[in-house]
Amino acid sequence: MPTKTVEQKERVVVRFAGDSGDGMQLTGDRFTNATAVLGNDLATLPDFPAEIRAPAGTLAGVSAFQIHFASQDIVTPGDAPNVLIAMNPAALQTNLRDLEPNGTLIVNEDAFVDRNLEKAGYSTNPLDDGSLGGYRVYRVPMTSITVRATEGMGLTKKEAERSKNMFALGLLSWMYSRPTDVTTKWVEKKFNRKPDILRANLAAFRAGYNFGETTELFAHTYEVKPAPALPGTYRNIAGSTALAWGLVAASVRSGLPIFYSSYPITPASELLHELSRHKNFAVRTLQAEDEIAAIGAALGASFAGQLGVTGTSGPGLDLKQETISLAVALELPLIVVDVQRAGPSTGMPTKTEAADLLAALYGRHGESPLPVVAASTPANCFDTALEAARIAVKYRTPVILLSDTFLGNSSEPWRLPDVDGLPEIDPHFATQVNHDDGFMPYLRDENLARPWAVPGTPGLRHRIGGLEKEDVTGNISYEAENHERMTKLRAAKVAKIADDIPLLEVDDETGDAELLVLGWGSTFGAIRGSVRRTRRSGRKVAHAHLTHLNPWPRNIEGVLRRYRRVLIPEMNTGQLAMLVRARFLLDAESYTKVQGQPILAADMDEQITRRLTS
Amino acid sequence: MPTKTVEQKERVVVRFAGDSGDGMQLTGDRFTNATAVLGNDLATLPDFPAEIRAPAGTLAGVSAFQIHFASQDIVTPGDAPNVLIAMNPAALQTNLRDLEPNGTLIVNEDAFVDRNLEKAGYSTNPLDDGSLGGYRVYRVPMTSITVRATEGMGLTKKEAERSKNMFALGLLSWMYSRPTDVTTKWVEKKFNRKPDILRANLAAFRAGYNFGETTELFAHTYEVKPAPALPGTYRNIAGSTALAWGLVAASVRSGLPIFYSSYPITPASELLHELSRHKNFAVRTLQAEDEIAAIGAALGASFAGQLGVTGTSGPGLDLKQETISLAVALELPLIVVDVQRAGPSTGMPTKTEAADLLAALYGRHGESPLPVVAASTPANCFDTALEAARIAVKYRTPVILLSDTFLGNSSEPWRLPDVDGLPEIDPHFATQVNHDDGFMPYLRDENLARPWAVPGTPGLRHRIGGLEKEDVTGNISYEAENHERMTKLRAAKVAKIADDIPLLEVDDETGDAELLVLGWGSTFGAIRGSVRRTRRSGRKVAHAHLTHLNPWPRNIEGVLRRYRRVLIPEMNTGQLAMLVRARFLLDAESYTKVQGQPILAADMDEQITRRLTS
Amino acid sequence: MTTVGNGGRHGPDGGGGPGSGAALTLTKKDFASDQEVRWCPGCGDYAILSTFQAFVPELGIPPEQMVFVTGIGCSGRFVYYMDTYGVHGIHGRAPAIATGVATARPDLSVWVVTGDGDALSIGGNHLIHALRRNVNVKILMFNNQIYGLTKGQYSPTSEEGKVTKSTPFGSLDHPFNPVALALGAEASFVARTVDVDRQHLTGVLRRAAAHEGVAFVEIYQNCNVFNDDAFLALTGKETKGLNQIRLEDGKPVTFGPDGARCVAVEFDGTLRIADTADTPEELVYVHDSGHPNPAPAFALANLSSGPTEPTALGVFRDVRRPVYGELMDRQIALATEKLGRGDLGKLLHSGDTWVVEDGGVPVGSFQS
Amino acid sequence: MTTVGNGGRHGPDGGGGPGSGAALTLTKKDFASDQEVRWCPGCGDYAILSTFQAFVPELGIPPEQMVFVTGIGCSGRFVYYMDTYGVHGIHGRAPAIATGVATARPDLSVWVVTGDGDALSIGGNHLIHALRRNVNVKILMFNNQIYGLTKGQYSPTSEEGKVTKSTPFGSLDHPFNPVALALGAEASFVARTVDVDRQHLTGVLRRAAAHEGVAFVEIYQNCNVFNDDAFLALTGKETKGLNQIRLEDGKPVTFGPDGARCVAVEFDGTLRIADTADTPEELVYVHDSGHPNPAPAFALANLSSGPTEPTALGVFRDVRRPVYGELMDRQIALATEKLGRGDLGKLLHSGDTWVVEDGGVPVGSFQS
Ligand SMILES: Cc1ncc(C[n+]2csc(CCOP(=O)(O)OP(=O)(O)O)c2C)c(N)n1
Ligand SMILES: Cc1ncc(C[n+]2csc(CCOP(=O)(O)OP(=O)(O)O)c2C)c(N)n1
Ligand code: SF4
Ligand code: SF4
Ligand SMILES: [Mg+2]
Ligand SMILES: [Mg+2]
Repeated sequence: MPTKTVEQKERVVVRFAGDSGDGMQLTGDRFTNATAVLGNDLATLPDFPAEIRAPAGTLAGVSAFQIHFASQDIVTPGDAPNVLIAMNPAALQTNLRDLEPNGTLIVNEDAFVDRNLEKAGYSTNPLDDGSLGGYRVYRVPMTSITVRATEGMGLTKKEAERSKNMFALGLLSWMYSRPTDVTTKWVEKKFNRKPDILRANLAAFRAGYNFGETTELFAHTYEVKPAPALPGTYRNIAGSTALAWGLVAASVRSGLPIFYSSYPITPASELLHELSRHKNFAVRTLQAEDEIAAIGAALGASFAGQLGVTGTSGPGLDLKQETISLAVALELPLIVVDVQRAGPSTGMPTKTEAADLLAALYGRHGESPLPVVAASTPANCFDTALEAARIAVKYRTPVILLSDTFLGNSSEPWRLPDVDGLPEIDPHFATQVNHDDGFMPYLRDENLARPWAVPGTPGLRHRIGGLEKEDVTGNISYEAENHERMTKLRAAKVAKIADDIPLLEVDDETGDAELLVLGWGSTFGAIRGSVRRTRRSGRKVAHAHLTHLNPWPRNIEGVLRRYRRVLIPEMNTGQLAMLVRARFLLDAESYTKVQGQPILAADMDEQITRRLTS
Repeated sequence: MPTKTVEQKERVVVRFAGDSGDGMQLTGDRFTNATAVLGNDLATLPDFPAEIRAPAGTLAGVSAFQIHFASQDIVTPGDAPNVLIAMNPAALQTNLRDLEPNGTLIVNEDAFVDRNLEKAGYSTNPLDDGSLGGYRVYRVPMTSITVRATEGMGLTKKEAERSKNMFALGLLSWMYSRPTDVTTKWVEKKFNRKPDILRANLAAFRAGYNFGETTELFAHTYEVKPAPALPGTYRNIAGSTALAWGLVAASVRSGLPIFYSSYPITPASELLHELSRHKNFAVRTLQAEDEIAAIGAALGASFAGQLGVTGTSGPGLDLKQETISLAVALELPLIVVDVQRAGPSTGMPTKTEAADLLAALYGRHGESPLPVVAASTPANCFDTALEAARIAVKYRTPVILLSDTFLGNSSEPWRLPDVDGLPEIDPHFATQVNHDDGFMPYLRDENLARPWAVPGTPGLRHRIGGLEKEDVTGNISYEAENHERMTKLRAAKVAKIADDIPLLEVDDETGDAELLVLGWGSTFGAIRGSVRRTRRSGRKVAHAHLTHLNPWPRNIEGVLRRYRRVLIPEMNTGQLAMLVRARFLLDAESYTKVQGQPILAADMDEQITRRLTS
Repeated sequence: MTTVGNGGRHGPDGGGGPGSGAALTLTKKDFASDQEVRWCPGCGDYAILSTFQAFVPELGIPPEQMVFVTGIGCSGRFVYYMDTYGVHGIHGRAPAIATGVATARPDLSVWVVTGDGDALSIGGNHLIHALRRNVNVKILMFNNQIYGLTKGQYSPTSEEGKVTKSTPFGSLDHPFNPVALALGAEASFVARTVDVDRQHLTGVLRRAAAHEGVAFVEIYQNCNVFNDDAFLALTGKETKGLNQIRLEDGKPVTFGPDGARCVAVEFDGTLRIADTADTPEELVYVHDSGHPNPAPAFALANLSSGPTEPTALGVFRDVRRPVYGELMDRQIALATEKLGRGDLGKLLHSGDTWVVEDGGVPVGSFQS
Repeated sequence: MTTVGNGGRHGPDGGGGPGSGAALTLTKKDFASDQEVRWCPGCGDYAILSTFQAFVPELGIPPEQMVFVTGIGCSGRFVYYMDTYGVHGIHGRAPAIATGVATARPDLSVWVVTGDGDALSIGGNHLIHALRRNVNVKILMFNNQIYGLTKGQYSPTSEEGKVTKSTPFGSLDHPFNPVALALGAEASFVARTVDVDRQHLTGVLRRAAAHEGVAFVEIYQNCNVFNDDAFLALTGKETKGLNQIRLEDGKPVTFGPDGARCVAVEFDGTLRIADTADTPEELVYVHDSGHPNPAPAFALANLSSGPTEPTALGVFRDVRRPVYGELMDRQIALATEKLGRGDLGKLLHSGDTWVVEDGGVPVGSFQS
């Protein structure tokens, strides 16, 4: 056995790509866990095919999973992978363009047969025609080794072949010195009812590991040191799970049952799926007949004293706007989650975008203001959901929470918070008559919030509706000054929330940055990563990120004016930039990318560098 | 008979107010026609009660009609009336506050009996308790004189009393020297099948006229000289009628049948009512099951080669947004009329507002740009509808046309255009394959518009939908760069319309104004009136008015920068102002009024004066 | 211009409410709000409101346990006149909002009041889904066969050829038969009654209130302003005896003077109006609202083509099906029993986790 | 990442089309677009598409006279595979869009393809209104009792207790019976068939195409990925003979081996499955899809509680009612006849006008 050298790496981006049937998501997941346990910081991003079940071997059927892990704090799933594992020609065809120059390409040689090559649109075999010259290519007959390794285990050939993803996992585990016990234990637990499959999977995994160790193909393994991390218990979490759990946490911390009413739509369906599993938290989930019914029922539940939540994506947001407007008039707590995707219309349902900001703020007839918050990282989805609930309940208002496809699908390690340390939310139900003349449903408190008196409370019976209401009494009123007063009160209530949110923080280590990058939403990782990187190469750049899109933190103007230039990168055509320009008459520049793809740290490098060298 | 003096007046504002059953709208209408024929310029505004049929004599049942007429070009229905005719105590109660100080108040004395006073919330009779000291009060027993005048005509007392509005009309006709023949002829025509009623109406009308002439109550009559006017045939027209006729005209000028599909909603229902009367223009009207179906059917009709139009008000606009977004993706002609009313939610359905601008521009998920136009005066609704159709057809795009309650209900004289001089609209249907590889539904012309190939055309079969489309071919595409390209193309197409619309005109007589008032929509009259008036008293003020809200005229920036200050008055909380500020980083000031009431010339006087004296 | 009143609060005298003691003695007054009733004089809505307020105390439900949800339309004003909890929603969405109220809080008595346009035009989808789900909501649909509030356009129940503001040349749409539609949508309770027949209306309301699950009640309601006398055949002194077909459980369905006419079973799968004298006794249809099969109720709904002809009134169908909100509560109870009451800490720590100790070094083992 | 293909244009060979000559000889190829068909391997949608394309030439309608409108869902892709005009609309709105197409252009042959979620969940309202209006659109609803495209949530036709991604503890909703719902919504043509029975499907399509006005066709469609074998009782070799109740006009409805079972008329107003031997001949229901009363069709729809039991297949109802688009055209023709073809100049000058002459002085007289 030749001895292999161990090379140290600071960061690595690996992408597993194969047919939908090849189990790439699972492979990625397992690699992630082994990486996490090693103490690397990491971020991941799956890339599902748009088709439900495309024919095997086709381009449409390619499924991929990317992981970025490092010995330092990282913030994105990575841009160009350093390593690409391609389980078949189609996977190579659709993913190769992203691989870094001279990157490592590991292919399942067995899959490069004529039929598959043809399906992938290759007229010649790329393994042979010299077209892969720019990469370090490793041809590994994964299928056949797997089949051999599992011989005599009583599996059909097809069943045996199915374990080839475990082979790939084993190989990569060896290559990056990942612990094997984590995976072994998981396989044992997962397949404990199917001993044949269990054995085959373990055998394939070991075969992959040993292949790396023994074959002369690979000269060295890599080590990525653990990243320094705060002490605590960690888990890896995807944005959609974190968001759902944040809602559950809001329920626990407020004592209000969650009433999640939604109509399935990619990529928001995940929230419905996740929440429907937590009935033992008294979470009520209702799959409504459409988006309008979904929000209607959520609003009804809020009136009845629960925490109404509805989730959707762009097309559904459009449909909900009329009822959101009713919620604005009723001044009841309500959370509307919009997991943004590429539009207009049906657009590209599986692709990311963040172009619903203006619709969230202004997409309703009349003057219909409400708070808007946006999550910035997968784990931050948890906090932002809690924050949305806090605002909704305290201020008796619908809140729109923006996420997006990229955030929902990608994941990162999350240091689990202490449950008792999470913010408490006091529903502060009205129980007493609040005025000499009886109960006044629109008599406001110091936050301009009105009382929330729920059915069943004696003495507080009242009727509310979408017609303009008289200040204090809530009676219907067509009176001119009252309408103006109410319009202003509704706006003032939302504006006042600015007193109750954290100031905008700036990441500006030296304090002498010339360019401020102002972000919101899922661009956080790309911006933060790039700002740190470019700063290291001498650029004077700072980063601030908005969680609260309405109202803004009180200090935003001061922050913005501190910098010579302000750059606002967005996955839309410049929506936040427009708002900033309008409010402060400040010549904020816009960097936009509307490709259904996240903004990458590399994109930001370019934007920052261009601005700070020119 | 005492001889009465004749006093000259430049302008008069008269308001007729009474119970819904008193026929005030008809009275106002007739007075308007007599005024028009006299050659005065005029503008009118009805004020309907919010209730369908409130109990007689109640405040909720008051119906009013205001007319402003003058010997000069006028532009609004007037602010404070000079003359108020109050047919009962409730009418007095609800309208008196608007009457100018020392204004003329003519009351139907007979109606001021205890029961009516009580219903109107008077504890004492205002005619007797001195509370009307600040006005010139004329007490006329209209009911009893009318009854006497129609005695012996075979009418019941109730029937006879019903003619008292004709008495009021007669009295006012005398007072303002209106011609009587117009009214007489109309009565004769209208009631030619009901001779009793005919005679009674004529008798009441004459009694009113003669009462003015003979009684000593009134010392003089007034004369308002004809206003200089361009030669031509005129009619009085309300905004809603003009808008409907503009659509009919678009049909005639394009050869495209109108397919108007709508769901009733105040104040847009008028369009459905009016258009449904013109079946002989091949106008198809469909009362759909809801707003979503309404726009869906309109879009279907557009696909089928007709001119799909849908009309609604705010709540309905919210509901239509998802389908508008589809229309943006399909790039088909479609007109969406939004007759704005006071929001949010159900708001005040019978009250005016103009707060849907941002929703029209940005109220859809994703990047979903479309042209927006807004009508500025009742007659201008005709032109704007034609313009909306021209843009929709030429650029294959949905267009949102904004009107509002105030515009829809008010009316003004309209010099009838020469039909042949109206713009021609060429639907320019595709009839030929446009590419070597077959028909390409997204191959654009020089305007970036795509071909409109309607079903039935051989050789051009194609499928389009809301998923992102490949440039040129229209095939479904999830390709990143294509999405960005298409996003930009859709925006560029709309932006390019700026080359094809008139430049922004400025009313700045001397060219040395310091303040520019930039308006849009129904504020036109109030701004124009006030600018002229305040200019006469020395203010250096100019006025420009936007018809095209997206894209803006090419010269707008130049116009705005020419003035030291820019004031943008809006019936919302500053929506256009925000857009102007964002685009030009120009410190445009906002004057906002959100009271469900139009901005008055008096409001503008104050705003202008304050800015040009301080 | 003026504060129209209505809505919001209830005055200090209504403030106390009757409490929720066991022995309630409620009266009409306990359910009437202080708001001035504002329908057109002569509107059928008055009769319904008055009958409802007179009836409701007998249910023994404290007013604060009741929630009314209405849509937009003249009927929508109903909510302001009941001194209960109430939401005046948006057009067509009352069944959706009420679904939320009733599913969140099965302890409440939830009522929807809606119009023919509100329920069947814009709100059609929510209605049929509330019906199939068997949400515990009582839906009273005031059918005046016209759009009242928007001043007189035709509605989905208007007869063909109707001349209205939006159809000056006559409407083209074939109307819905609301009872048939509800039955097609799997409703567990369907009834029809008329505004002016206080006793019949009360009887139907009583049955609806007693029904567990969703109840759909069509109430023919006269709009004297825009569609006067649409139901004269069923309410007119002379005509009602000829046209009202009263459904009573367990009884052969006969009607008309001396029961001269009847509903007969045909061998072609229909029910048909016939002369009683000509119909063999065993073929006279005997009503059974509790029949598990909705077919007889549907056949009754299709005896004639509208309320200008003999029309069945009463409870068409009243069967027991699991109630949506209760099912959901049960599912929560079961899940809680099985999985234990949700523990947030446990949830966060579920699945794969790892621990980093003080030095910032991971302990390197998963806890699952 | 990639251009998924589909959609847009049709290639140059499809370009010419067969023209609209009188003697068309169309073939399957004339209706197949050049787009790669992209359902999951094994999906029932393939069978329907293939049967449809094989059937459609016989209608003799030139492909450019046909318009397909679909919603969102796996079924929605159908539009891309037919080389006709087509709109892939948004979720649930196909009936509304198609209503516009068909009403604007009665000369076109308009087809809607939709799914159980698309048609009955979000699109429920448009569906029932298109049905009552009798718009000239053929609606094919692919019912797989699941949401396919969004990867496996339950649908409004899923059976109670269904475990799906959105209902891990089982669904609570009582499903619709689509045929019953359509009948309740006044549909003039209602049928049911299955994806894999090419002959039956063709027969039903033929009847639907021939029907003037709206046709609602429920097609049981197997989703082998998320809801495999939902219709096995009706399609399985051994079971289908036991469970398919074929409706044929003028024939007594019997089924099962040797027609041992039948549909019997009950005196309680229902139809019921019975043993033929025990049923008097005159009480065996004889099918008549043209019966003016929808009651028998509704009773047939309620013979059993779902496709796992004996289920009626075929045309339930097929009656003639005025067609919406034609009515509208007729109204336009009549108005034009009565009022004359619209003249814009005349319209503008209608009512009260006045003339101002050159001096700017009004002539002072009205022209009406
Ligand atoms: C989204 C929306 N569309 C339209 C309207 C206008 N609108 C209010 S009530 C109504 C119809 C009322 O008819 P119906 O439900 O029969 O009630 P009625 O007034 O006859 O009691 C309409 C169209 C609205 N308020 N909101
Ligand atoms: C407004 C909107 N809401 C939700 C969706 C997501 N969506 C697309 S298809 C679908 C359901 C598909 O089910 P079905 O109609 O049964 O079609 P199938 O895929 O089973 O053929 C849903 C919920 C959407 N595209 N648009
Ligand atoms: S319009 Fe008709 S339904 Fe409405 S309140 Fe008046 S009478 Fe009643
Ligand atoms: S998910 Fe189901 S319905 Fe959709 S294509 Fe696949 S098998 Fe067919
Ligand atoms: Mg009605
Ligand atoms: Mg389905």
